[in-house]
Amino acid sequence: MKQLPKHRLFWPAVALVLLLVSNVFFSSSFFSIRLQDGHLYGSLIDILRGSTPLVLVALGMTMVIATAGIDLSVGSVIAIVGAFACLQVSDLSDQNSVGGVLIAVALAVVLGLVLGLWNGVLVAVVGIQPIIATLILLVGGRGVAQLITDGQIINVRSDPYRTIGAGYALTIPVAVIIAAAVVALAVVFTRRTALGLLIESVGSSPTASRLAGIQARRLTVIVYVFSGFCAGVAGLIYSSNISSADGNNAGNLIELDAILAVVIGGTALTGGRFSIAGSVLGAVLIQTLNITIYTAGVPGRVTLLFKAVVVVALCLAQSPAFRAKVFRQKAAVTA
Amino acid sequence: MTSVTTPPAVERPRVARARRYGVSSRFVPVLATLVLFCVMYGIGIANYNGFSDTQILLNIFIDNAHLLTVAVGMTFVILSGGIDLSVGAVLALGTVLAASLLQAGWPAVPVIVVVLASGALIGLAQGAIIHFFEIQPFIATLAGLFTARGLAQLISTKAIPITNDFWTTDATERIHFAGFRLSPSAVLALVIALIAGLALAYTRFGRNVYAIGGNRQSAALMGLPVARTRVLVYTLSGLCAALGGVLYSFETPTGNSLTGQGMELDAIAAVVIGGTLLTGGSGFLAGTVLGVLVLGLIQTMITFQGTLSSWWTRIFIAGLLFLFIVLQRVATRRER
Amino acid sequence: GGDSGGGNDDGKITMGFAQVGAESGWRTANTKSVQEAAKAAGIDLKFSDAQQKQENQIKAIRSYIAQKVDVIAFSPVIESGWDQVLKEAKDADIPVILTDRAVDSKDTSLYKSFIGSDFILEGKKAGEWLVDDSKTAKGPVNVIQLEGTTGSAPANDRTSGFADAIKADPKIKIVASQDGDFTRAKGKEVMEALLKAHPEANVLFAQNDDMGLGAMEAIEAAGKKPGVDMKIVTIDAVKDGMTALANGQFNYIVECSPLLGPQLMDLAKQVVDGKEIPKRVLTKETTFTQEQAKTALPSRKY
Amino acid sequence: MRTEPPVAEPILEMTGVGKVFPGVVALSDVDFTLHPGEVHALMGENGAGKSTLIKVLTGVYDIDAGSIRLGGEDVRFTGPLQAQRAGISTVYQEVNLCPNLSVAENIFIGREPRTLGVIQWRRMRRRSAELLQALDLDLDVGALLGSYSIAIQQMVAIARAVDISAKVLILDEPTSSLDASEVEQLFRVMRRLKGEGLAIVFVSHFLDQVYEIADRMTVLRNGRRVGEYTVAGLPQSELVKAMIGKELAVLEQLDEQEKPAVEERREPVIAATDVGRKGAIEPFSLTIHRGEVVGLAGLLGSGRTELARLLFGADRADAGTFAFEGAPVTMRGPRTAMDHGVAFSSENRRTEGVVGELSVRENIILALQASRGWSRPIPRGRQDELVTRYIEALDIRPADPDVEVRNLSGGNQQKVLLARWLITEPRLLIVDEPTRGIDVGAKAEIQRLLARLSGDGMAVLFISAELEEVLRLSHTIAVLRDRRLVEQLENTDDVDVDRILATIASGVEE
Ligand SMILES: Nc1ncnc2c1ncn2[C@@H]1O[C@H](COP(=O)(O)OP(=O)(O)OP(=O)(O)O)[C@@H](O)[C@H]1O
Ligand SMILES: Nc1ncnc2c1ncn2[C@@H]1O[C@H](COP(=O)(O)OP(=O)(O)OP(=O)(O)O)[C@@H](O)[C@H]1O
Ligand SMILES: [Mg+2]
Ligand SMILES: [Mg+2]
Repeated sequence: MKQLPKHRLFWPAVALVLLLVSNVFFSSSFFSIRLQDGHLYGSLIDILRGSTPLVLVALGMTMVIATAGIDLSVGSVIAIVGAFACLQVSDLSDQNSVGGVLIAVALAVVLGLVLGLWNGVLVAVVGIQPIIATLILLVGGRGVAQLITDGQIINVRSDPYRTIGAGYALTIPVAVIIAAAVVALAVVFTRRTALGLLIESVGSSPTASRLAGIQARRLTVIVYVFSGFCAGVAGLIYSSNISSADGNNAGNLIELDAILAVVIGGTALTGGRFSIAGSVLGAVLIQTLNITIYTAGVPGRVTLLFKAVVVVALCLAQSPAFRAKVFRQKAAVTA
Repeated sequence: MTSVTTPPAVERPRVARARRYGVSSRFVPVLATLVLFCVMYGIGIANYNGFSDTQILLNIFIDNAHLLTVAVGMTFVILSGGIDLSVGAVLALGTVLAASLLQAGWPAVPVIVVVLASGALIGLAQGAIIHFFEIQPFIATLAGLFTARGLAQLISTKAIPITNDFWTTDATERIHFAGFRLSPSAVLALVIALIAGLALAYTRFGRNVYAIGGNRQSAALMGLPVARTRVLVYTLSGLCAALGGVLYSFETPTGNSLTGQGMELDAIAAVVIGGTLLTGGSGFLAGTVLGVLVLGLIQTMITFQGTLSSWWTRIFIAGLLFLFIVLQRVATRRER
Repeated sequence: GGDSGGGNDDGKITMGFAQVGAESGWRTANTKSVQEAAKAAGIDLKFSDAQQKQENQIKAIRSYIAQKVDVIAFSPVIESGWDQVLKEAKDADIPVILTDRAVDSKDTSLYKSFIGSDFILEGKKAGEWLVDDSKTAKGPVNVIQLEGTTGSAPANDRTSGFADAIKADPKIKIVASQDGDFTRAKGKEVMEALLKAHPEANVLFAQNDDMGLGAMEAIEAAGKKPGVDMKIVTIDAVKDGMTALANGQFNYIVECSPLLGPQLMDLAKQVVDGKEIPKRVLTKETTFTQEQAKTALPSRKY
Repeated sequence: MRTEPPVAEPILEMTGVGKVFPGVVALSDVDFTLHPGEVHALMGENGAGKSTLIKVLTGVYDIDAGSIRLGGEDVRFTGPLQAQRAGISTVYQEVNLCPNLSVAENIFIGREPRTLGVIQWRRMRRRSAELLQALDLDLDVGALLGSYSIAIQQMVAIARAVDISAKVLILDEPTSSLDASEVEQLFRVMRRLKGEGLAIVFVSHFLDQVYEIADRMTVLRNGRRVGEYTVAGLPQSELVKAMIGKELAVLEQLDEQEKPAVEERREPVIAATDVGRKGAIEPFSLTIHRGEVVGLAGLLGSGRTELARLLFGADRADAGTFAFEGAPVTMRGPRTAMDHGVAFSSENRRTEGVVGELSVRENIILALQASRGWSRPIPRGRQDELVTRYIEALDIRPADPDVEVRNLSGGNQQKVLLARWLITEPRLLIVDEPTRGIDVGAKAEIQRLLARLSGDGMAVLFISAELEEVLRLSHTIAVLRDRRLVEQLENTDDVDVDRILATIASGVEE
C-alpha cells in the first residue's frame, strides 16, 4: 500500500480523478451517462471521444520520444491528412458511397505513413537533429495542407466519413474504438515482440545499441513512420468530427499537448523507457483539463495560468526529488 | 608472485599521439553555416532587384534584434543541455508589463528594470524547479510558457499602446553611418551577443555551461557548481527574453499578450542552424548570430519574392530551411 | 506623391500588401479579393503573408519600403505598435492604406486611409437583433457566447459591442462565455461541454461562422434542434454560414465582408495620383435573416 | 620503499558508515582511517562497496549512518565540489570527464588560470601539457578529450586529480586500463605526493600493484569491513581469503594453467586482408582460426581497439577486404559481423557497452535479441534460463535479473557485458579489456572460461593492457605499434613479457 504513491502513474491518476470530481460542482449531471438516439451520451463520453486525436498523437510521440527523438510535425500531419481525405471524399460523385470513402481513407493513411517516412529519413538517414528535422514539416506541412484546401475549409457531407469521428458503433463512439484498437496494436507490437526493448535500448544508449547489433537506423525510421500513421489517423478523426478540413487550424499546437501527455505518463524526453498506458492516461488527463476549463467557466484570460498551475502541481507531485526535499520523506527505505 | 613488470631498458616509445580532428573541426558547422549563408545571399542578389543594397542586410538585424537577444539566452540553455520554451511568452509578458506600467505613468528606467527583473525571476524559478526538483526542462519551461503568457493575458487581453517619449523617440532613433541605418536595439543586441560569446569562451561560468552540457554527472563529479550554473543559465535566458521584449516594444511600441507566439521555435532553430547540438555541450555563439541571419534572410527573400500565396510562403520557408539544413549536414558529415 | 519612383518604370503602380495570414476562410477570401482586384485594376501587387505575426508584417513593410513600392496596404495583426515603421514609410514618401483593421496611432498622418469593418458595431448588431428577437420571449434568454481567440481585436471588440447592446434587456443573460479560437473544432468541443454545464441556455452567439457551425454539430448531438431549440447568431456570413442560415439552422448573421479589394484599388490609384481620399471607408456590409439568406445565397461569392 | 604505519594524527576518519540503496545494503558499519603520507588500499570483490564508500565520503551520495571527520573536524559534504574545496580530490571509477571539452580544459575546468576573470587559455594549455609530461603523456591538449581512448582519458582524469589534490587523493581503479609503463608513471607520481605528506586512497584489483604501492589496506566484504592490515603483515593468499571469505584455489592454479594445445589451423573464422582506416590504423592482415586465441599487445593508443573495431564493423574500414570462413563478405556494420558469428565487447563499457537504464536481464539478452530481429522475441522461459545461467557462471551480484544495470558496481557491469556476448555463442569473440575492473576471483573465472571456450572451438581476439594475461591465454600474439600491426608471434615458451616489450619498442618488422 505504501508503495502505491511511488508508482509513476499514481499522481496522474489522482489528478484525473480530482479533475473529474471537481466538474460536479459546475455541472451536476457530469457523471450521468444516458442513451440518446441509440448511443451513449454524457460528459465522460465527450472526454473519451474528444481525447482520441490526442491519445493517438501521444501514442506515436511516445515511441519517437523513447528513441530520444521528438516529432513536432504531428499537427501539420493532422492537417495534411485531414485535408487530403476531405478533398478526396468531396470529389466523390457520391459522397455517401462507403467504398469511395474507404479508398479515400486508405490513401490518406498511406499519406500519413509517407510523411512519417519523410521525418524518419531526415532523422535517421540524413542525420538531422529530430527537433529541426520535424520542424521543417511543421512549418511546411501546414502550407501543404492549405495548398490542398486552397486556403478554404473543405466541407464534406458524407455519412460514412462522418462516422469515423462523430459516429457510433454499438453505442460507443467509433473514434474511441479506433483509438483503442491502435493503442492495443501498439501494446502488442512493442510488448509481445522485442520491438519495445530494442526501442528502449536505442533511446537510452544509441552507441551501445549499435554495438549490440541493433539496427538503430531502421528502428528510428519505423517509429517516425508510426508517429506519422498515428497523426494521420488522428487527422481523419479530427476532420471527420467536424465534417470539414481546416488546413490552417487543424491540430495546431497539438504537439505540445502530446509531449506533455507523454511526459506526464512517465516517459522521459531523454529517451529510453516508455509507457504507453502512461501516455494514454496523460492524454485523457489533458483533455479532461480542457473540458474542466470549459465546464467551470474559467475565463479565457486565466485559462493558461490555470493550466500552468495544474501542470506544475502534477510534475512536482510526480517528482521524487520534490517529495524528498519538501516533505523530508527521508530514509524509511529499509525494505 | 612476481612484482609488477618493469619496462625493459630500451627507450620506450611515448604514447602514440592521438589522431586529431584538426583544430577547425569544431568550427566546421559554423563555417558551413557561414558559407551557405553567403551562397544564399548571393542567390538573393542574383534574383531580386535591390537585394544587393547593404541596408537589406542591416534590416535583418533591425528586424531581428529581439530574436537575436532571445537566441543568445537560448544558446546558453541549449549548450547546457536544456531547452527553454518560455522565451516567446516571457517576451510577450515583457511587452505587456512595460506597456501597462508606462500607461500607469511610470518613467522609462524603472519600467525597464522591472521588466528585466521579472523575466529573470521567471527564468530563475524555472531553473530552480528544473534543477532542484528534477523536472524535465521541456516541461518546466512549457509550464513557464503557460504562466508567462497567462500573466500577460491577466494584465491585459487588449493590446496596450506605448506613448512614452523614450520609447517613441530615443530608443527608436536610427543610428546613421556611411549612408546606412541601424537601430539602437540592433546595436544593443549585437553587443550583447558579443559579450555573451566572450563570456562563453573566456569565463568559468561559460566553460561550466559547456561542461554541464557535455555530461552533467561528470561535471558534478568534477566538482563544478552544477546547481548554480544551471539555475543561472535559465535566469539568463529569462533575462534575455525580457530584454527581447523591451527591444521588441521599442520597434513596435505596444504591449500585446499574443506577441512572440512560436518564437521559441525560431530561437531554437536559429541556435541549431548555427551548428549547436541540442544535446548540449557543443556550439558557438557566433553560430547563433548566423542562425538568426539565415532565418532573417529567408524571410527577406520571401518578401522580395512577393508573389507567394500564404501557403506557398510556408512551403517556401520550409523548403529553404530544408535545403539549408541538409546542405549543412552534408558539409559537416563525418563518416563512422 | 507618386513620383517617388517605383520598383519598375513601366508606369504601373506597384502595391505592397502585407496580409495577416491565412487563418480562416474569411481571410483567404479577403486575400483573393485583393489579388483579383489588383489584376483587374492593372496594379502590380507584391503580396506577403505574415503568418499572424506582427513582426513579420513589419518586416514585410520595411522590405516594401526598401523596394520602393508606390503604395503600401496592410491589415494590421493588432492595432498598436505601428508608429515606427509607418514613420519610415512616411519618410520614404510612400502612402499607406490600412485594410480590415485599424491602428491606434495618435498621429493619423501616418496613414492615408482605413478601409474595413467595425468589429464593435458587428457585435452590437448581433446584440441588437437578439434584443429585438427576445421581445416576445417569455422566459429568460440565456446566452452562450463563443469568443474568438483570446486577445485578438475582433474578439475583444465583438464581445464589448455585444455586451453593450444586450444591456437593453434584463431578460438576456450571458450564462457562459468561452474562447472558441475562431475554429470549428474548438467551437464544437467547447459547445459540447457548455451544453452539459448549462442546460438552461437557449441562445448561442458565436463570434464567427466557423465556431457557430462547429457548435451546431454539438447541439444536434445533444438532441436539440439548432435554430429552434437553440437560436444561433453569428458574424461573418461565409458561404457555409449562409447555407446554415438559409436552412434555418442559424437565425441571424451579421456580415463582415472580406471583399474589399476593388475599393482598395480605387483608393490606391487616387492616392498615388495625389488626390485627397477619405480617412475612413467602411466596407459595404449588411446583416442577414433566414429569409434574406435564402435570396442572397445563390449569388454569394465565398 | 614501504613505510611503517604513520604515527601522525589521521587526516580522515570514517566511523560506522552505512549506506542503503533500495533493496541493497551497500555499506554497513564501516570504519576507515587514513593517515597523511600513506597509500591506503581499499580492497574487496566486485560489489563489496568500495566505490560506494568513496562516493559517500565525497558527498555524491547522502550518508545514511555514521560520521566523517576530516582533519579532526566533523564534515558532511553535499557534493564533490565541497569535498574538493576541503582538500579531497577524487578520480571516480568510470572516467568522469567531459568528452566535449579539450584535454586541457578537462584538467583545469573549475580552476582555470585567470586574469581579471578572463581565462588564460594559453597558460592553461601550457600548464596542462606540463602536467601530462609528468605522467609521460604527450598529447595534443587542445584536442577534444573524447577523441582519445579510454585509457588516455583515465590518465587525464588522474592528472587533473593529482593537480588538485591538497590533503587527500582518492583513486578508484585508476589502473584498470593502463599498461605496465603507465602504471609505473602513476606510481612514481603517487610516491612523490606521498612524500609530500598527501594521503592517498587506492583501489585496484591488481594485487601486485597494491603490494607494490600501498602501505596499509582496508578490506571490505559485502559492505562490511573485514579488517585493516599493513601490507607487510598480510600475505596475498591471506588477503584473498579476507576479500572472498574463503580460500581461492583458482588463483594458485592460474599460473600453471595450461592453455589448450595450439591446434592445427585449418579453418579460418575471419580473415582480414589489408584492412585499414585512415587516421586510425594502418592497413593490416590478420587471420583468426577456429579455437585460436589471438592476443593483441601494444602500448596505449597503439591501435588495438581500432583494430578490433574494424574487425567487428564498428568502424568502417576504408581499405581492404574481409572473409568469413573463407567466403568474402562486404562489411556493412556490426550486423554483418554478428551475422557471421562475431561478438565484440567494448573496452568502454559505460558508453559503448551496457545500456544503463535497462535491467540486467535485458542487457544480457540484447545482442541475441538484436540478431534474431524484433519479430522473434526470446521466450521468457528461455530468457530466464540463459540469464540465470550466466548470473551464476559469472557470479553477477546482486543476482537479481531485474535491477537496472547502472546500479551495479563497475565490475559487475563488465560481467553483464560479457554475458551478453557469450549467450550469442559466437564463433569469434572479440574482447577488449574484458577483465577491466574485475576482481581476482572473477578474473580467474573469466580467463578459465575463455580458455575453455576456445578449447571448444571458439576463436578469441583478446585485448588487455596486462601483458601477462595476454601471454597466458593467447596462442598467437599480434604486436601493434604506432597504429601499425608490426609482428605476429607464435606464443611459444621462449616468448615472455620482455620479449614482447622489446618488439614493441623496436618495432622490428619481419
Ligand atoms: N546507485 C545505486 N543504486 C542501487 N544500488 C547501488 C548503487 N550503486 C551501487 N549499488 C550497489 O551497491 C553495492 C556496492 O557497489 P560498489 O560500486 O560500491 O562496489 P565496488 O566495491 O566498487 O565494486 P567494483 O569493484 O565492481 O567497482 C553493489 O551491490 C551495487 O549493486
Ligand atoms: N574516435 C576517435 N577519434 C580520434 N582518435 C581516436 C578515436 N579513437 C581512438 N583514437 C586514437 O587512436 C589511437 C588508437 O587508439 P586505440 O583506442 O585503438 O588504442 P589502443 O591500442 O586500444 O589503446 P588503449 O589501451 O588506449 O585502448 C589512439 O591514439 C586514440 O587516442
Ligand atoms: Mg567500484
Ligand atoms: Mg583500447
